[in-house]
Amino acid sequence: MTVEKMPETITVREALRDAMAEEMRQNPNVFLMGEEVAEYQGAYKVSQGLLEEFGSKRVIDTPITEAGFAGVGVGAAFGGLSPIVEFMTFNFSMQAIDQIINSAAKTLYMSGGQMGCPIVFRGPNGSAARVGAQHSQCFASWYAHCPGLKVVSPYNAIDAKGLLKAAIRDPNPVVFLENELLYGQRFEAPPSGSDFILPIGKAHIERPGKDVTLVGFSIMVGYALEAAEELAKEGIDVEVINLRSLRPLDLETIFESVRKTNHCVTLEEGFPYAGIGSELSAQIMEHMFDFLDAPVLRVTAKDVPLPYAANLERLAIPRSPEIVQAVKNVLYNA
Amino acid sequence: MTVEKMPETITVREALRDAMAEEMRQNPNVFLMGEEVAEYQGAYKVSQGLLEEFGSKRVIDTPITEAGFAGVGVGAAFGGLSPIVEFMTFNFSMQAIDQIINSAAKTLYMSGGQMGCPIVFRGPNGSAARVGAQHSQCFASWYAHCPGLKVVSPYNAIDAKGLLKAAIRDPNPVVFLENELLYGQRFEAPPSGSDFILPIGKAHIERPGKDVTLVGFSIMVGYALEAAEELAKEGIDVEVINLRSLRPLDLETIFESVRKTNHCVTLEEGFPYAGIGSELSAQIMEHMFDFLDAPVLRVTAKDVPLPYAANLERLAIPRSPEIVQAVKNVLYNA
Amino acid sequence: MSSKNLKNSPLSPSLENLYKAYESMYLIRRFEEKAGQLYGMGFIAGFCHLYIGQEAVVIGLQQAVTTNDSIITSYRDHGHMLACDMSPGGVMAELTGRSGGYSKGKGGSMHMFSREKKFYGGHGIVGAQVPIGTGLALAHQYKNDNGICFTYMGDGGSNQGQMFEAFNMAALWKLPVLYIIENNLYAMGTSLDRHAAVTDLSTRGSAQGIPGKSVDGMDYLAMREAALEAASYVRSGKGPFVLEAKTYRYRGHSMSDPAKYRSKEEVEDIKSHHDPLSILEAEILRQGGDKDHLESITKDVKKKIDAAVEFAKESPEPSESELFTDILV
Amino acid sequence: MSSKNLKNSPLSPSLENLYKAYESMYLIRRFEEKAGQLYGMGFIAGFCHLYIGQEAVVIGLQQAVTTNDSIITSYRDHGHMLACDMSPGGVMAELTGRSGGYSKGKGGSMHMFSREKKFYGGHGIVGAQVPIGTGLALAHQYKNDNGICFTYMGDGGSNQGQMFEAFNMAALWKLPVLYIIENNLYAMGTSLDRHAAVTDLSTRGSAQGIPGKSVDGMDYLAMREAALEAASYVRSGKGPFVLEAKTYRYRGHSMSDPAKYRSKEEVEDIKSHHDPLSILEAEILRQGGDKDHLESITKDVKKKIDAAVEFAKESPEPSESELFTDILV
Ligand SMILES: Cc1ncc(C[n+]2csc(CCOP(=O)(O)OP(=O)(O)O)c2C)c(N)n1
Ligand SMILES: Cc1ncc(C[n+]2csc(CCOP(=O)(O)OP(=O)(O)O)c2C)c(N)n1
Ligand SMILES: [Mg+2]
Ligand SMILES: [Mg+2]
Repeated sequence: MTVEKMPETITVREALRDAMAEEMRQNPNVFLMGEEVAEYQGAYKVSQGLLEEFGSKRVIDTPITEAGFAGVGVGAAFGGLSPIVEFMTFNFSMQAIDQIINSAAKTLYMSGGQMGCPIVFRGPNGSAARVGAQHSQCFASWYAHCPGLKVVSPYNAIDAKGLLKAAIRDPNPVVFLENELLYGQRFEAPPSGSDFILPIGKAHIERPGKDVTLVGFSIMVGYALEAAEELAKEGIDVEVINLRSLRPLDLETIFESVRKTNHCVTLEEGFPYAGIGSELSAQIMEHMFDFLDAPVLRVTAKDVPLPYAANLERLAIPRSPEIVQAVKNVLYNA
Repeated sequence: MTVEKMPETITVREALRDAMAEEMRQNPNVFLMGEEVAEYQGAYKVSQGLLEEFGSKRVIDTPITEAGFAGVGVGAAFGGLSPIVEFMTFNFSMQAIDQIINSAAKTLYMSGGQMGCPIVFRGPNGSAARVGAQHSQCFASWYAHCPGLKVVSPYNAIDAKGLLKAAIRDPNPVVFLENELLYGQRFEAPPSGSDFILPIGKAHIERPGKDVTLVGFSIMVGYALEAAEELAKEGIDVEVINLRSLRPLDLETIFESVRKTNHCVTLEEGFPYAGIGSELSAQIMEHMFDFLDAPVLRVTAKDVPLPYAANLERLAIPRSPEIVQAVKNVLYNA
Repeated sequence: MSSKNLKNSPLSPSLENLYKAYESMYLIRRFEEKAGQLYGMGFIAGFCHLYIGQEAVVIGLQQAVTTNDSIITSYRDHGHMLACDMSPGGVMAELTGRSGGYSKGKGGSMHMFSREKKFYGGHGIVGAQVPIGTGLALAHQYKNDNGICFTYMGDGGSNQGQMFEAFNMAALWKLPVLYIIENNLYAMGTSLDRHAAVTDLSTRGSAQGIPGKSVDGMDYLAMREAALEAASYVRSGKGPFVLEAKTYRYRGHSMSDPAKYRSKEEVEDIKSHHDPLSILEAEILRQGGDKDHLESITKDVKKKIDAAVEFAKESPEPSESELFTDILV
Repeated sequence: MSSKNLKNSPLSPSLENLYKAYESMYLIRRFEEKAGQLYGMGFIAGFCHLYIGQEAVVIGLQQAVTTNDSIITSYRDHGHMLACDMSPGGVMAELTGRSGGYSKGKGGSMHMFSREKKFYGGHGIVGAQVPIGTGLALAHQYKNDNGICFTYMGDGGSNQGQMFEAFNMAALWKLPVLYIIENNLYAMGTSLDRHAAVTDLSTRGSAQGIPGKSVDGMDYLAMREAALEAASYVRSGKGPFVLEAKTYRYRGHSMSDPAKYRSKEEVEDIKSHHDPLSILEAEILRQGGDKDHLESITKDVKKKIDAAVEFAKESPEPSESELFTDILV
């Protein structure tokens, strides 16, 4: 009997916390603000321990005033600090979206390059479990639509830590879209040491394969990997690309994959119309037309506000069986 | 010498005003609210004469509080009225977007069908002239992304009147995206009489053609027609589709056109990433793959916040020469 | 804020009224306890915000509601729905996500409505219901139907900018809206003094010239009196009014909150000395009410709630076709 | 609000100071007149909001600004930039959309910035600069640099919800921010009493416990005194303060507004009896100042502005490659 060394694991929640803690240790101008981030340790406990370590000057509980505190964050960033602004969920960022787009994203351009805005807006995005239509929207495509932002969405603990650290160091406004259901999931731990970061703008091939390309981000990467396992049993070799960044989009990695597989399915939890999948499909079509053996297919949430009822919610949000089916459709056009 | 009867013309501004006036005459529950809509007659004079005819109960000047008055509109709609809420421009709707999406669009679903919200949010969208990045965004794809809304964008006076009347009568929340540069343009007058409406969800073929399909909305339809004229000189026969509605999207009309032309270019003034063009391209690709002789091309604004400088602004926003070039590219793959 | 001086005033309610109020408050209490249990058993999921401890607020206010009035509140809404006479079974079935629920199971705890009872939700976004309620008031004024809108919010919600924007329009246009701030001292885990620079929430409308008053929200009689006064002010055409009801929630913010930010003592003190049901019971007995009658009320209520639970468990899930209905009218 | 009793107070400024203030105010006046002309000639396009009539406000406040302070305002920003000592040529070249402008021509009238002068814009969205200014104040406090942030807004902007949200945080956290409401009586075409339920804007922070004061914004001396007092309050660590400057804009809201919503008489009355330059000139003469010296000041200013105009016309358009720069750092 050989003793196997199990890889160390941590949760996404811990990875995010560690990323913030490390960056706060390195840069005194980094601070965290948002609802319940301090004394409560985060509504979803992502900021566990930060108040204790960094004190109330750097871990700040805000009133429930998203427009206000997002704008305060933008001002602090203009003033030379590096704020991390947590939205309890990104649904509430709609109240603040004018500050994110008009103030944070556009000001560098409007100032001819003078007014950089080094800020991270982070929090859970998309659907959680049974929280209904107002608390479940995916804002990936809205934010990715807008120049002046970087938009990042991690899947596992390595992503979470490496990308959040990169986002905090980035001199630009970064929208960082997490997923509540992933917070508690364990993954292989990121390399230790505070030097580990992942580059924003690079996708990651989670699983190489030759028959079909699955491109997704956040929790859909997990479902894609599940689907790939399932499809492997039937002899279908799936390549799974974890986008990691939505803006800028790593088209080269996607194109290279499609050049090889000639089939592609995009994955997201957001609404279909003008989603990330629409952009991917349009790009792949425009640039890989001759490499495609079948049209790109999009797996998305259904085009409905998210219902509360358990059975309807299951139907509304795509999971691995739907991905398996889409892969079969794209391969056999069935 | 024969006396030709010139068709009567009106401006888009007048068409919009007439639409509101007629609907307000017919339905006492229709009212207009927004900044400067009453005494000033509209920041862009769209509500000219309405205060005089309908009085201050039905034509209401609001403070500059978009979140507040959009929410007031939603409440009034829940309470049985049919508000028309004017945003001075749709850029300012970002302050109110939570009310538009979370309250107006989702509540019918969340109430199991009880709480219809018959409201129209209207105003100029996209770029005007030299007003810079914060005042020039196109929100077509953001709104079209979201189920529970209808999204409409007229081009000429017939559209403006027929669609706005339809929007006001519609029992659903309608986002009605106008264009400031079109307000003063003259077009053939709509049929007189208050019965004229255009169905939401139907596109219109502005110019039939057999070589290539141009699909756009709002001001881009005009540039498309210009480009079509230009291309006709070179023997290229262009079909121009005026989308009119962005949600629901009239895919059938588009598909039918592509089946015939086998080439398609999409047009919009918005940012490229996850734009309306992305959705069109993805849809056409998915459903018309075998009919396409070349990938769909997208003509969009450049992926930059809109610059103020005259020369840069010209480069940022697509006009007919860029469309002409795109058509040539799609036809010859050059 | 004692209601002592009211006890013998012409405004003072009949014993009958007190019994009825007790029944309504107990109905909410019992309903919420059961909802908590069903949540624990997995019948209810997602967010679920219980109203236990705050019953006197909505039942006190309900005394001032007349036929055409409308009611709107946040996600902590079960109490308000029951106060509006919505059926406990329909509410509970919504919590369990069943087709018999007020939203056919598609809304859940935070999103329920009844046009019939003029209850306009149930809104999940903090603050959003305030402009909406103001718009309902605009509709009352526009239709001249004598209705006023009761617009509820929490202490945390009363920092929201859209509230001040709505206040300004309500004051400018003299809209018939009564704003009720249910100040339960916490916004999730953040105590009042940590989220609001001014903690006397009756002054929330001062920059818009809206008068306000604070009242003991644990005392039904005080609530009722303040409600009648405030509503009659609003109904008289003078414009909006802000009523701060000082209250307390016994449970965590939602079912997933262990509420460690408050001491056991703080909670126990309220429960023993300020419980709205106990206060009302004592008042009833003081006025010569009958303990047995109260007991029979609680028995009846329990039965009603049991029936509601039964209904909520038995009601079928919505049919799958419901996924694609109600997106547009 | 008369500054009479100040005239001989220790706070009272030197004649030198008055000359300097006159120069600064005249610089703004002349700059704006020229900007108006260039607009008419087609050199400037889009939105262009002139500051004529309000000069005493920003120049009075500037007397209280010290090295580390930051300034932020709305789109009616030319006056503030000149007050911050930004170069008239750089500002004018931005108006003409040229590469020599503060934003290389990419921002335009509403979007100009100077990190060097700690001028943080120039913001086109009504109200947006208020939380941003509050965040600048947070940065001052965080860095403990003794700076305070001067955050300007209009009367119309002072209804914005995000302002109240920012007020609450500023008051809770005692941020060093001085809020200045430039009440010029109109928000575009809507007069103060039609857009604000309470027209005494010094009370805007009352629901957040922020003290306030109103001051005659046409009177440099009064403005200066109020500014010094308010800034020293804020600088002392007591938290935010609201200063309402009652003022007037002579021109339309922007170049495209004929301003028909006000009577000629109203405008003429202000121009003849409350013009900030005339008031200051009279004061200078009263204090024994020299008319010739004032004339030489105006001559110098005219030259400066002519040079600025020259620069703004001559400066080349941005190079086409600029289209794709400055999107990200
Ligand atoms: C705009 C917005 N931000 C944040 C949340 C998350 N959230 C829900 S309830 C709540 C606390 C509200 O407290 P309060 O207004 O005092 O009402 P209470 O829960 O005490 O009844 C928060 C932060 C939300 N739903 N909406
Ligand atoms: C959120 C938003 N809504 C509307 C506008 C259009 N707008 C620009 S300035 C203005 C009036 C502002 O008036 P006030 O705050 O009094 O400032 P003033 O122009 O008098 O300096 C309006 C409505 C805007 N820029 N932003
Ligand atoms: Mg509370
Ligand atoms: Mg003004």
